[in-house]
Amino acid sequence: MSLETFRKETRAWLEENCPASMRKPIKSEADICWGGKTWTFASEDQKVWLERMAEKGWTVPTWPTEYGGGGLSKEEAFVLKEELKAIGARSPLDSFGIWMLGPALLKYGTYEQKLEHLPPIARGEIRWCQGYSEPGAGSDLVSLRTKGVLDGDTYTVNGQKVWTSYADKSDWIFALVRTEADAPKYNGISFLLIDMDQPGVSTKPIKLISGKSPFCETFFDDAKALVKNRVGEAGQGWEIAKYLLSHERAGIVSEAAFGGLNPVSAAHKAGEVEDDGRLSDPLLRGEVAKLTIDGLAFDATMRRVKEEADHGEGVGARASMLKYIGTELNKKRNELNMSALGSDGLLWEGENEGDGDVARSWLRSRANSIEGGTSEIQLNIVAKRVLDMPSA
Amino acid sequence: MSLETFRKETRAWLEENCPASMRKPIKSEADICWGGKTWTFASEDQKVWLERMAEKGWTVPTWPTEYGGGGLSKEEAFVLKEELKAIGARSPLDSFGIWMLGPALLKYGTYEQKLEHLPPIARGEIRWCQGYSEPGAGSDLVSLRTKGVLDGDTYTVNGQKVWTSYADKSDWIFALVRTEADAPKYNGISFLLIDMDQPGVSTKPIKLISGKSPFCETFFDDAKALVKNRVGEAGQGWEIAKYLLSHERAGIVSEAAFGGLNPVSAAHKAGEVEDDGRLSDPLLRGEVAKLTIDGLAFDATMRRVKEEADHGEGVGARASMLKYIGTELNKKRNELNMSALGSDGLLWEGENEGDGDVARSWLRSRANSIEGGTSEIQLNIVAKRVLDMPSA
Amino acid sequence: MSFVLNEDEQMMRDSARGFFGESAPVSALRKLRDDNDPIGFSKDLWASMAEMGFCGVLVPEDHGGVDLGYAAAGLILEEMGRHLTSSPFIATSVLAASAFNLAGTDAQKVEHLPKIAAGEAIYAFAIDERARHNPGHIETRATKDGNGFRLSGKKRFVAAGTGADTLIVAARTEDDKINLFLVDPKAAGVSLQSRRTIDSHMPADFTFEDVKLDGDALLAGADDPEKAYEQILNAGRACQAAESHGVAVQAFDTTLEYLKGREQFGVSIATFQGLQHRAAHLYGELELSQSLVRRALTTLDTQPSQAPLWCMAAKAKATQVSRLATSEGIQMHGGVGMTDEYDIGLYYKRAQAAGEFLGDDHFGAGEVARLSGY
Amino acid sequence: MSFVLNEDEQMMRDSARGFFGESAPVSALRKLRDDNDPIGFSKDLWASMAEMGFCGVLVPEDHGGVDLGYAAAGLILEEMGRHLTSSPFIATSVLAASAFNLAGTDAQKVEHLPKIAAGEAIYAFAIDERARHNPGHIETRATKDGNGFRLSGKKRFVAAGTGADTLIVAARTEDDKINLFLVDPKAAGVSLQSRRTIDSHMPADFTFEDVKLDGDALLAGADDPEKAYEQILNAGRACQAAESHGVAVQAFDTTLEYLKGREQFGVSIATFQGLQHRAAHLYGELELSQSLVRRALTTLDTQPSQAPLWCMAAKAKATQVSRLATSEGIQMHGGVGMTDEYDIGLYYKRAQAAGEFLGDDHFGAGEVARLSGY
Repeated sequence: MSLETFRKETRAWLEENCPASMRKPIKSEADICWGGKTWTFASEDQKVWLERMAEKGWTVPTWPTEYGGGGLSKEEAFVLKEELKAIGARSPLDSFGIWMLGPALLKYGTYEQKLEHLPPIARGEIRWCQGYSEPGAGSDLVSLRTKGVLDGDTYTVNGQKVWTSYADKSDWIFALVRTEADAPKYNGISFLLIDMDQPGVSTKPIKLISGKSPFCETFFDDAKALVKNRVGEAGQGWEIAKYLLSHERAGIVSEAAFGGLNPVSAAHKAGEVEDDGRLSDPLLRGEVAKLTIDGLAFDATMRRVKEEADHGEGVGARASMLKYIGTELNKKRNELNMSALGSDGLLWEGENEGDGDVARSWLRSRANSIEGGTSEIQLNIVAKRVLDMPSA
Repeated sequence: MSLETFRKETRAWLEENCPASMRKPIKSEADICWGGKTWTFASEDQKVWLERMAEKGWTVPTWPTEYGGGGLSKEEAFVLKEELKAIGARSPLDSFGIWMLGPALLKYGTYEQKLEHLPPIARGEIRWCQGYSEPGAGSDLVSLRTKGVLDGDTYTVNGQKVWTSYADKSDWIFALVRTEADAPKYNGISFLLIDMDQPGVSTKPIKLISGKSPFCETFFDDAKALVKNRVGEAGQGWEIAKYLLSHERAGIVSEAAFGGLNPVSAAHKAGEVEDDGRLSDPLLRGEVAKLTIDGLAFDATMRRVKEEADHGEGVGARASMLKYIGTELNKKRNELNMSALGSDGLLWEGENEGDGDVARSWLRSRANSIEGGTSEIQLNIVAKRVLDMPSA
Repeated sequence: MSFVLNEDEQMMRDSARGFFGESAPVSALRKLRDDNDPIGFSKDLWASMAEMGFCGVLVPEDHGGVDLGYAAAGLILEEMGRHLTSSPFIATSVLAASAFNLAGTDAQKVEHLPKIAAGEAIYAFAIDERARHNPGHIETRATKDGNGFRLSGKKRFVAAGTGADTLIVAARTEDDKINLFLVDPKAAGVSLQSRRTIDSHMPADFTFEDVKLDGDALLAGADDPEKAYEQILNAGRACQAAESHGVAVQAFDTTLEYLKGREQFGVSIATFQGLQHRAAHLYGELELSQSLVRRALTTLDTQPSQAPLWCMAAKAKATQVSRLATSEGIQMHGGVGMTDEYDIGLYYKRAQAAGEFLGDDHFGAGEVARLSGY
Repeated sequence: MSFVLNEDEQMMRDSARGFFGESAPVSALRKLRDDNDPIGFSKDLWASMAEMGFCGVLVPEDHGGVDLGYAAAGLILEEMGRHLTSSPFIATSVLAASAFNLAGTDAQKVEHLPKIAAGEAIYAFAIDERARHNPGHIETRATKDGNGFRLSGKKRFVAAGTGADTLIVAARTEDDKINLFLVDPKAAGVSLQSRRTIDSHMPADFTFEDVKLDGDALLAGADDPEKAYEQILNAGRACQAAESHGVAVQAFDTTLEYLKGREQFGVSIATFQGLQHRAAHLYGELELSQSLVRRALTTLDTQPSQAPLWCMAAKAKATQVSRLATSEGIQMHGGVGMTDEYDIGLYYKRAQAAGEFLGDDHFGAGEVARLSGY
C-alpha cells in the first residue's frame, strides 16, 4: 500500500473511531490513560479509544503484529503520528511498558518472553514500572545492592528500590538485581521481571519538594521471580539497562523542551508589561531574550542531530549533550517564570484551580538535571566519549 | 615619640623634601622609579626624592635601620603612608627587592645575607627579579627542572626560567633551583641569589597578546652562584617560595581591584548614554550594575578580611579566594569596558596617545587569573584548605 | 563602622544562635506547614522572642527596647535564616519599628514601640500593589474626611498580613505624596485574603473600601514622609538580605557536609574537582554576600545617608547568592535533594520567597544603576 | 532547508577548507600584521579566492557567479574563521553582493556583480556612525541636487574601508528614508582615516563633505529600500556569525589538543574534572551556535521573511560563544596562552572584533526580544 493510500485510510479510520472528547487537549494527570489491572477509566470514551487503537495494534504501531503491534513501517508510523496530531487526538495509552520494557524485550527477550509480555502491554492490561535506582546509589547504578538468589527455577529477591514511578499503581516491575555475587561489579547484575502482586513486594510513595509525586520506594522482602522472567543472560543486566537509559534520556529532554508557561506570558499574567508589549523590567527582558535565543538554538540542534542521525552519523554520546542542555534550559525557563510572576509565583495553595502550579513546575524542573543521569554525569560522558578526554 | 608628634614631624619633613613634580599622579611607566645599577632617572626630582627617602630609610619604613630601613612601628608606617597619600606623593622606589626578596630575607636570611643585600635594595642600587616559573611548569612549580650542582662553595646552574618580570633590566635574580637531585620533589629545591652580570646568564623579552611586556625568559648556562647566597637550607626553597607567593597574590589582587577605566565612563566616552545619564543599552546597563554590586562586595570583603586579620583570625587560604574573585572581577570589568566602547575599543594603534590602551588593558587583564597561581589553583586551594574537602 | 562584631553584637548573635536552634529549628517550620497553621507562625515563639529582647532590637530603651541597631537585627535575622524560622520579625520589629522611629509622632512612639518590644502586637507593613515589588507604584488613596481620612485601595502579599493586629499602609494623600497610615485590619471596609506561599508563610492580600481612619492614623512625625518611606524600605531590604544570607550559609554548610559523607563509584564525591570548584566558587559568593550585608547594616546605623546604595546592593547580592546556594545545594544532593524528607528543598523555597520580598536581584541591580547615576 | 550539507555545499566546504588552510593560514595574518600592511588584507589572496569561485558565491550565474546562496557563503566564512583569514569577503561578497541583488537596478547589477564575482573590485558597506552598532541611527544625508545628490556625513569603522574601490553608503534621503549610495572613496569631499584594530584588520572612518553624486549612484532597484537595507544587514549578521563560529570551533579544537598534550603535577591536565566539565559545556555551546548559524543561513536562502529572528539569534549566540571559547582557551592554555607566540590570543582578538561588527550579543538579544514582541 502506498504511503498516500495509507494516509487516506488512516485519516478516515481516525475520523470515524476517535471519540470527540479524546480530541481535546489533556488538562490534567487524570486525562492520561496508563492502563493496568486496577485501571479505572476516566470516561467511557477513554476506554473505547484504547480498545479501538489496541485492536489495530496502534498503541505500539511499529511492533510486530504477533506481539500486539501494528506492524507499521517507520514511515507509516510517522504518517499515523501526523494524522493523530492533525485531529488533536490524545495518546490512547501511556506506559513504561511501551517506552522502556518493550524496546528491551524486543531486543533482548526470548520469543516466549515477547509472546507473554508484549501483547498485554500493547493492550494496556498490565502496567509496568522501573526498578533501577537504590537509596545511596544515585547515578552510580553499578553499586546497587538488591540481591537475587537463584534456587531451582526461582530467584528470591531482597532489597530496596527508589524513584520507581507509579510503583504503587503498577502490576509488574522490571528491576536490576545483583544475582552473581562473585562476578565483577558490572557483570553481576541481571534484569528481572517481577510480579508485584505477591506478599514480598510493597511500595511507599515519596513526597517531593514539589508535593505529591508519582515516585515510590519499592521493597523486596523474599520476593519471588521465575528464572524464565530474567531478560537476557544472568549478568547482562547492566548492558540492557544502559540501552534503556538512552531511551529514558531522550524522554526527559522532550519533556523538558516543550510546553509549559514561558516568562513572557508569565509577565503578561502578572501585568508586568508596558503598553507597547515590552517587559517592564529591562534586565528581566534581557534574560528572557537569552533564553529565547538558547531555546531556538536548542530546537534547531535537536532537529539537526535528528537529521544527522537519519543520515547515519548516529546520536551516540551526543544524547548526553542534549540532555544536559535541554534540562538546564528548562530549569532556567522555570526560574524566569518565577521572576516574571513576582509574588504571584510564590503562591502554593489558593482558592483557584491551578494555584501553585507554576511553583510546582519550577520545583519539579530541578529534578530534570538529576534524573536519568545528573548534569555532572552527562558532562563526564561528553568529555570522555565525545571529546575523548582521558580518565584520571 | 607619640604618634601625633610623629605625624607632625613627618608632615613637615615631607612638605620640605618631596619635590613638587613628585606630587603629581603617575602618568606612564616612565614615571615609576625602579632603581638598579643601570637606572636612568627620569628627572632630577626623581633622583632627589629617592635619595632623600632612602636616607631616612623610608623606602622600606618598617625594615630595621641596620638594613637600611626606617625602623618604624606598624602604626608609624601607617601614618607615613597616610601623609604621603595626603600630598599625593609618588612612591620613591618600586622594587621586587622590597616586595618579595626583602620579606624572604628578613624571615629566612642570615645576618650576613641581610647586611649584604637589604641596604642596596632599600637605596635602589640593586634591582632584583624573580625566577620561579619554567616553560611547561606553569602553576606546578614543583616540577621545575633548572638544576644547580654544588662544587665547593659554588653552585653551577643550568636551565631556563620564564615570566621573569624585567629580567632584562635587573641586576640580580632570586631563583628556585633544583639542587638536591635525590630528594623527593618538594624537598629538592633551593632558593638561590644569582648575580646576572655574568656570561652564564642571558635574557629574552616575551611578547604578549597585549604587545610588549616586562616579562622575559631567562637562561642559565653554567651560571655561578656562591653557596653563601643560598637563602635558607638546601632544599628549603619550596617553603620560602610559598611564603613569597602569598605576598605576590596580594599584589595582583590590589592591582586588579583598583584603578583603570570603568564601563560607565567608557560608555560616556563612546557617547552611548541617554540624556538622563542612563546607559543606552539596557542589557549592558544590567551587566554593569552587577559589576558594581560585585565591586562593592569585593571592596567590602577586602576590608573585612583585613579587619578580621587584625583581630587575629588571619587571612590564610582565604587569600586564594580574594585572588580568584578580584582577578575574575577585573577581567569582567575590562570586558564590559570593551562592550561599552563598541568599535572604539577595537582600536590597536592610532594617531592619538593612548590609542589602544583600553584593548591592551583588556588583553592584559586575562593574565590576572593565570599569574600567581591560576583561578583553578585558587579554587583547589579554597576547596581543600578552607572547605576541607578531601583530595582524590 | 566595623566588620568585626563588638561585644554586644557577639552576645546577641550567640544568644540568637542558641535560641533559634532550640526553639525554632526547621522542624518547627515543618510542623506549621503540616498543621496548615492559620497564620503561618507561632505566637508562643513570638512571645519568647520578645523575652529574649529580639523584638525590641530597634526600639529605643526608653520605649522598652534594647536599641542595638540594624547590625544586631541582622545578626538575629541571619540565625532565623539558618533555621528557616517563620515569624513577623521583619514586618514588625524591622519595618514597623523603623516606621515609628522615623515617621511616628511622639504619641505614636509611646503607644506602639513598647508593644513591639514586648511582643504584644503584630504589625504588618503594606506596600506592594502589583506582583513585583514597586514601591513607587502606589494607587491606594487616603483622602481627607473631616479630621480623619478615607482609605481605598488594594495591597498584595503583605508579609505577616495574616495574624497582624495593625497594618501600616502606604497610601497617597491629596498632595500625591506617599504617607503611612495605621489601619485596623478588623475595621469596616477592610477585607483580608490569606495566601499560603511556597515557604509556608501566610502573607495576605488586603482590600480597603472607603475605610474610615482617625486623624492620628497618619504617621505624622517625619519632615519628609517619602524620604522616611524610602529609609524604612531600605532598612527592610538590608535586614531581609541578612535573613537570605543566613538561608544561603546554612544551605551551603548542609550541602558541604552531605558531599563529604556521600560516596559514589566507591569514592567520596567531595573529591570530584568539578564539585570542588563549584563549592569553592560558592564559598566566594557567600563571602561577598556576607560583606555587603554587614556593610549595609552598619551603614544604616552609622551613616544612614549613604545607606541606600549599600542596601540595594546587599539585597540584590543576597538574593542572587541564596538562590544559587540553594539550587546548587539541591543539585549536589542529587535525588534526595528533591525529596521533602531532606531540608535543602525548604531552603530553596525560602530563598525564592525571601528574594522576591522588597525587590529581587533584577530590581536591586536597576536601583544600584540608578543610584550610581547610570 | 536542511541541516545536513548537500553535495554542492560539501564540495564548497571541502574546497574552502583546503584553500584557506594552504593559502591563508594564521601565519598569513601574522605576516600582514608584522608588515604593517597598509590595507590589512592580501589582494593576491583575493584574486585566488575569486578563481576558486568564492567571491561570487552570492552572485547569480548570469552575472558570472556560482549562486550557491548564503548557506554556502557561511561554509566559506566558517573556514575563514578557523584560519583567521583577513579579506573583504563579508564587505564585498556578502554585504555588497546582497545590496546589488536586493536593491540594485538591472544596470547596476550588470555593472557591479560581475566585478564582485571576478574579484576585480573591493566594495565596502558603510553603516555605523556611532561606536556601537545602531543601523537606525543614520544622520548622513543625501540631498537632491539636479539629477544627482549631495552627500554629507560621517561613517565609522567601515570594514574593508581601507583598500575599497567603491563604498556603499547608507544615507537618509529627503523623505527621511534610509537609502544606499555608491560612492567613490577618491571623489572630492571624501576623506578617509584608516584604523588598525586589535585583529590586525584595517577598517576606516570616512567623512563626506558635500560629495557630489550622479543620479545612478542611488541603488534604486528595491520596492522598499529600508526593508532591503534590513535584509542586507541580516544577511551580513548571519554570515558574520558563521565566521565567528569558525573562530570558536578552531579555538576550541586547539585548546582541547593543548589540554591533552599538557602535563601538570605528573598527569595530563585533560584528566582534571574541573576542566572536563568546562570543555563539555563549551562543546554544548558550540553545538548550539552551529545550529543557529546554519539555521539562519538556510532560512535566508529559503524563507527570507522568517530570517530576521534567526539571524539576530545566530549573531548573538555566535558572538557570545566565540568570546567564551577563546577566553576559556586562553585560561586553559595558562601562561603560554598570553604570549604572542601561541595563536589562541589572535583568536580571542578576532572573536571580540567580529562580535562587535553588525551588533554584539547585547544588541542581538534586544532585537530578538523586539522581534518576539516583548
